[in-house]
Amino acid sequence: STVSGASAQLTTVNFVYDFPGPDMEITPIVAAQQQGYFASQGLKVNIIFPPDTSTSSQMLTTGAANIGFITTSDMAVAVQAKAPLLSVANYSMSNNWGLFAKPGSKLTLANLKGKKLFSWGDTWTNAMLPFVVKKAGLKMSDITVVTASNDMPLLLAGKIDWTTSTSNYGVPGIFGATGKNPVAITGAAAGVPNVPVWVYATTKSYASAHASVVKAFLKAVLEGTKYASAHQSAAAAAFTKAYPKSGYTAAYNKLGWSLTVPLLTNAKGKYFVQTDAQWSLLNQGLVATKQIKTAPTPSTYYSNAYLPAQ
Amino acid sequence: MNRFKIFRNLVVPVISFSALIGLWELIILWGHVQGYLAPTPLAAWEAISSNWSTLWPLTSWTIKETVWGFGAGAVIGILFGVLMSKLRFLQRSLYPVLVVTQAVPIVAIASPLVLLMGFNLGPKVVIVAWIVFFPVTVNVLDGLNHVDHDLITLARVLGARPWRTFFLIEVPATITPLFSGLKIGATYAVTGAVIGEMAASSGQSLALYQHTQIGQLNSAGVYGTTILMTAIGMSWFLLMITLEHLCTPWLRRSVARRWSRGARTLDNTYVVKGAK
Amino acid sequence: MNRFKIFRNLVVPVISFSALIGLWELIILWGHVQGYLAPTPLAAWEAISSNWSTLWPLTSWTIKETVWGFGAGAVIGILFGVLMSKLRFLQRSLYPVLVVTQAVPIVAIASPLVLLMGFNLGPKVVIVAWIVFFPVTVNVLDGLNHVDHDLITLARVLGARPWRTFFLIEVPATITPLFSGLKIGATYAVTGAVIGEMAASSGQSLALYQHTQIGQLNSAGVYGTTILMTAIGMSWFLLMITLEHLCTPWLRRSVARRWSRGARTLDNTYVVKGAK
Amino acid sequence: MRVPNSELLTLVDVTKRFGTTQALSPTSLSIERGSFVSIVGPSGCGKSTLFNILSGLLLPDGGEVAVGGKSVVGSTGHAGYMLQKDLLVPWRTVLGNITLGAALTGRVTEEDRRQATSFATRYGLGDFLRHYPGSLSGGMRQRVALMRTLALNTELLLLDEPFGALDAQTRFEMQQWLLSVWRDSQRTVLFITHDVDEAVFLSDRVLVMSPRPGRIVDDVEVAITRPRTLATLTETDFTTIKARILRQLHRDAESLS
Amino acid sequence: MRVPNSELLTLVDVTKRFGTTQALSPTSLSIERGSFVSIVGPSGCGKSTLFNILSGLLLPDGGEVAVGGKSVVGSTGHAGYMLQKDLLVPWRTVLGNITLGAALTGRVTEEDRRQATSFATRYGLGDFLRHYPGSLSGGMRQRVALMRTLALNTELLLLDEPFGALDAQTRFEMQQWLLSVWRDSQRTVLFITHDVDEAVFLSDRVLVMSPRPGRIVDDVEVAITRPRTLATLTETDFTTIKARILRQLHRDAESLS
Ligand SMILES: Nc1ncnc2c1ncn2[C@@H]1O[C@H](COP(=O)(O)OP(=O)(O)OP(=O)(O)O)[C@@H](O)[C@H]1O
Ligand SMILES: Nc1ncnc2c1ncn2[C@@H]1O[C@H](COP(=O)(O)OP(=O)(O)OP(=O)(O)O)[C@@H](O)[C@H]1O
Ligand SMILES: [Mg+2]
Ligand SMILES: [Mg+2]
Repeated sequence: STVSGASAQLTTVNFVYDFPGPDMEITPIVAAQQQGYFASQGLKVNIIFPPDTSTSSQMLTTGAANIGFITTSDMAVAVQAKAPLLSVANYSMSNNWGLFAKPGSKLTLANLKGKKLFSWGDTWTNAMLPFVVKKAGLKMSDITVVTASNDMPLLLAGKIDWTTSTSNYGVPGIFGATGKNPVAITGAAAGVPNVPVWVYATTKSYASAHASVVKAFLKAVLEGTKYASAHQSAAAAAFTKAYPKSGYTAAYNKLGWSLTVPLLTNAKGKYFVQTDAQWSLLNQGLVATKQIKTAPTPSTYYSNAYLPAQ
Repeated sequence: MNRFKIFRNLVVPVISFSALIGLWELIILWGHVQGYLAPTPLAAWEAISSNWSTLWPLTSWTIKETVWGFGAGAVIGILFGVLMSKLRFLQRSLYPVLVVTQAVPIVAIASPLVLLMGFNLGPKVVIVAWIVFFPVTVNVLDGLNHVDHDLITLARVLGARPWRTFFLIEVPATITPLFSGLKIGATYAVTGAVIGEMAASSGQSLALYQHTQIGQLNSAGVYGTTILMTAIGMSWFLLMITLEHLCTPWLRRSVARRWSRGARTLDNTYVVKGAK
Repeated sequence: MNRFKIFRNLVVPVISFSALIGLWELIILWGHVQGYLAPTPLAAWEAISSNWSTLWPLTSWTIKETVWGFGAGAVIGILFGVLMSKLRFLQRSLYPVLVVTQAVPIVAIASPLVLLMGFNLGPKVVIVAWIVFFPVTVNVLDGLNHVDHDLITLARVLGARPWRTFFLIEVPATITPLFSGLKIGATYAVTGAVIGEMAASSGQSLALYQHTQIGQLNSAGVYGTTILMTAIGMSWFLLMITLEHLCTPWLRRSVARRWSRGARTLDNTYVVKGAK
Repeated sequence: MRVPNSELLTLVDVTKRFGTTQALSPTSLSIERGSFVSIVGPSGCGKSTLFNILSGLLLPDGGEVAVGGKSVVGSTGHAGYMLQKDLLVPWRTVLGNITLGAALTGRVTEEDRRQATSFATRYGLGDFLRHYPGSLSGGMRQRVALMRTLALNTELLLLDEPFGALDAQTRFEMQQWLLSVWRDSQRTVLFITHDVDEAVFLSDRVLVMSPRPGRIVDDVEVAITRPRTLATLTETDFTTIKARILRQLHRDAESLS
Repeated sequence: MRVPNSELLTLVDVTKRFGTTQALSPTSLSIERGSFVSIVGPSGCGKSTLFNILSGLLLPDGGEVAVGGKSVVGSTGHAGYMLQKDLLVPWRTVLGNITLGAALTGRVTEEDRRQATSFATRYGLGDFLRHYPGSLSGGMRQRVALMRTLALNTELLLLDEPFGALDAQTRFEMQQWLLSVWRDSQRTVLFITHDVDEAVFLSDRVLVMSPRPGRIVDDVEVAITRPRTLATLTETDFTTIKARILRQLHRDAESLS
């Protein structure tokens, strides 16, 4: 079917993001849309935003959305709650999560004791914080965890010592506010397992009933991702243009996206590919923090069967 | 005298607000407060005016939410009030339930609502209505229950038809408490809309805009947005005051206007000459 | 008769709540609603009872927030009400400002408050007080402004000392509106505390617990927490009703109790025999 | 004194009880067309209850009520009933209040408004047609309330202590006015009052009721020529009648020092 | 009639205006110790204004007020003043209401309570000391209000239409009661009323005031022996005095039909 003549025949896919508003991690989807990759796969993709950072998985199960972008820990928790979710592709391939402090601060893991750490109160941060504390040789009771609706003002006002974030958000955020790079401890340095942070997920029933749609979607997203990686400035500008009221500056979007690109491929330069290891590492973290009771076999979480050839 | 009162009632609030804004400016200046912590009034104003093209669609969206939510809340509130005053068993069984609905932290049920109703107008309207209906119900119920019973007897004596007593006696007697309820509801309507927007905005909303401004350390934007939200609420409040004035001429005038109820039915032949 | 009334006033609400819970159970059962979307009432109850050791400290923390916030709100509300009724210019200049404070979406100022006051009791107390004080002020002011002027004249005729009129005449005359204000404030106090907790909490709080439960798709926990929050609000409400009953014996009794005001000063010599 | 032409109202053995309270003992009575009859009696003796039955607001427990020969038990509309409080509706103008009866039963016609205007003009309220009641004095309000009752165009008027709330001077003026209205409009008036002077001054006949359970214990003809003036109040004819009524009213209190 | 021993209250040229309203023309007056004096006059003629000045609530624009020879202009506490409404405080018991004056000025002493109890017992409210006013009848409330005024132990009592709200029967009983209180307590009473019968029945002397600007236009001695009974109301002596007062009151209305 041709793109022009048959818009009526496009299959509609509702894609739910993991955050209540748009930000630069959605750049590949925007790129796929603008470059017509979805349309040429016969898809019409609606991007929707959830009420809060924890509801995307519920929206998938209710059918409010068909395919979603969620953190791997949300994925695991949902499966534990008997929500029939299936992860169909990794978004990023490594763990860039960690601690961020004001530029120029003398904070390290060595003087972590007694410090105030910011958390969004989400499953991911809950799972990761104990690893950091353990690496510092402390117990959770040695630090104060603060949860609030926003971290940056608190950090800059000195109300908290560390905030938690991923490098592609934490660095441009603090750079934008201060003009300097933050003090950061991420990934292995922070003691956290190398678990990818985000995945594309759908429900098992949708995946089996609409296997071709899922495949077509991932194919278009792959093209979008590759395009946005190759044309970083243009892609970031396209995002800014698509969501002018997002509240983020063009500079933030550009820097954030450029920091995201290196995370998208594995050591072999491949996109999307999931492994058993990443899910069992995650299981360990979640069981240790009592966020899930039992650790399912990794294969219950994911399938690489829908991945496009690359 | 009357002129003086109007003047006083308008000017005094203006003066107190100016004083408040002046105080705010001084605190920022003297306290050497950093721009990312709190803006000056001028900065907050500029954050509104210079982003007006962005803010206006968001604002109008919020207004739309309050229009529907306030409307629904008012209608439901009046309905509940009327039904409960007419059916005693409903009053006894429903009233405690309604009190409990208000004790439920609305922020806590926003998410379930979104799951149920999606991201568009739905959940915001429900939340606004949830907040607005209660004071309206309580006031209408109280009002109807306290209509001078002798007036009802009078209507019976005059041989009133069913419903006539309600519309000609009970409704006008309840206008003042009704508007008290509506004014309270109006004050809180925007709070409801903002809670709804925080819970669910499909991409764009004042609340989300503010959220990102907080993230961006743009305190001027944050305060500016708050001012905008407050302004919407105050507009509703002022609208209710105006409507109340228009609906209750007998409380302020001694002679009916030509076009008002009662005078309207007055044939020209009978228009009196000497009426002051 | 009186027995019957008490019975009715207690039993009817119990029946309507049972009906509500029954309806809830049926909807979940017949609608085949998945447990991670919405729980049955029983599941919500179990989510409270089986986690009570976790929930109790959080609940008591929230209660503490409302104690301080409600207390501060009530005191400030009464103070504003009294001052504004005594000083007319304050009434005229402050009243519009107070109305505006209520039109400010409280959710929007929670973040600045946290920035200012930190993560502990401070901002929650301020938010609760912010919500509570307004209905108290409005009702106290209205009450004081409507104290039968003849009673004040009477006090003057009887040669009252300064302040005596206030405490012996004006205060008792304002008790009913005061409690109306307190009851409204009580209903909304927990909403304020939860908004405060959502905006920032260090360590643990009911709102944060609920947030985590949402993240874990534990709908029973989410609803259970909401029920707990509502229960705190309702307890405040019921406490106010009880206090009001105790403070206004003359509205329900025809003869004073031995220990109550007036009767207390009655020397045994004069205790009457025939009093019914 | 005018000559009555015929009977307008007939009561036969009308009774009423509220729970255990016998409000009205069996009462029989007939009222001539065009007469002015007052009823006096201690508080709670059943005067208002009687009016409520006459107007159809209350069903009697037993007995018969007929107006113009037709039974009217439990039906309304055959009598204009004015309660003690003036009960003007504050949101309707004077005109609107006078035509309230029409508004409550159907449409306010051109004819209704014409009649209301002519009433108001005749009785000194022509300049106040478009005024709200809030700006009227007590006497003016009572006049509007009475015009509203007149506007129902019923032959029988029941007035329950209409002047109880007025001060002595205004009350005297209103009494004069009521008499002139009665003369003009040829209605039959039943009038409840606590003031014996007022009852005797206004009436052709005064009915005295006993304390609860109420019944009529005396029926006093007032054979004093009209028009009556202030001087009437202290004439011997007048004081004789007043003394008789007072004695009936205060039977139990007779022995007071 | 009792023989007055001496002057208690003296007014010389007392005047009062509110803005452009002359409420009280220059008024001079003296009242004998132990006498019962009524004041009648049309509404708005300044009766309450006069009382307000006597009690010290209002400052006169000019003139002198003396009680027992001492000037009391603008000071309170020398007169017990009872307003038309009974104004019982609903949250205090009967005992608490009678002792309200003491509570407002200082501590309620044992003696205050003893006196209040003896008042209440003497005047038939002994069983109601611990009752709240809400459960009392209109007559009982008026009695409590009067006891509160008596409990101030002032020689001069100012009563402003105390029985205006009561029905005829209760009113008559209260009049009897007031006379007995007055006899027992040897106070001097100034009594405002709209009811000429009441004024004449109760008083040694009736002062008649003219319409605004109010002044005293007649001062009528009531030389009728006490105790007076119901029959007094229709005796010739009584009606003669009443006629004189009515004529003064209704001067303008004299020509009415
Ligand atoms: N709806 C009612 N229910 C119960 N009792 C009633 C009702 N209406 C009147 N009563 C009682 O019936 C008796 C007669 O009342 P009614 O109002 O007819 O007296 P009244 O002569 O008009 O007294 P008043 O002069 O005070 O107006 C009273 O004892 C009253 O309490
Ligand atoms: N505080 C006041 N301010 C202005 N005018 C007043 C005030 N008090 C009384 N007046 C006016 O003074 C006049 C006399 O009033 P006053 O109350 O003394 O009359 P009154 O004889 O007691 O009348 P009534 O019999 O109706 O009680 C009236 O015209 C009244 O309107
Ligand atoms: Mg009656
Ligand atoms: Mg007066």
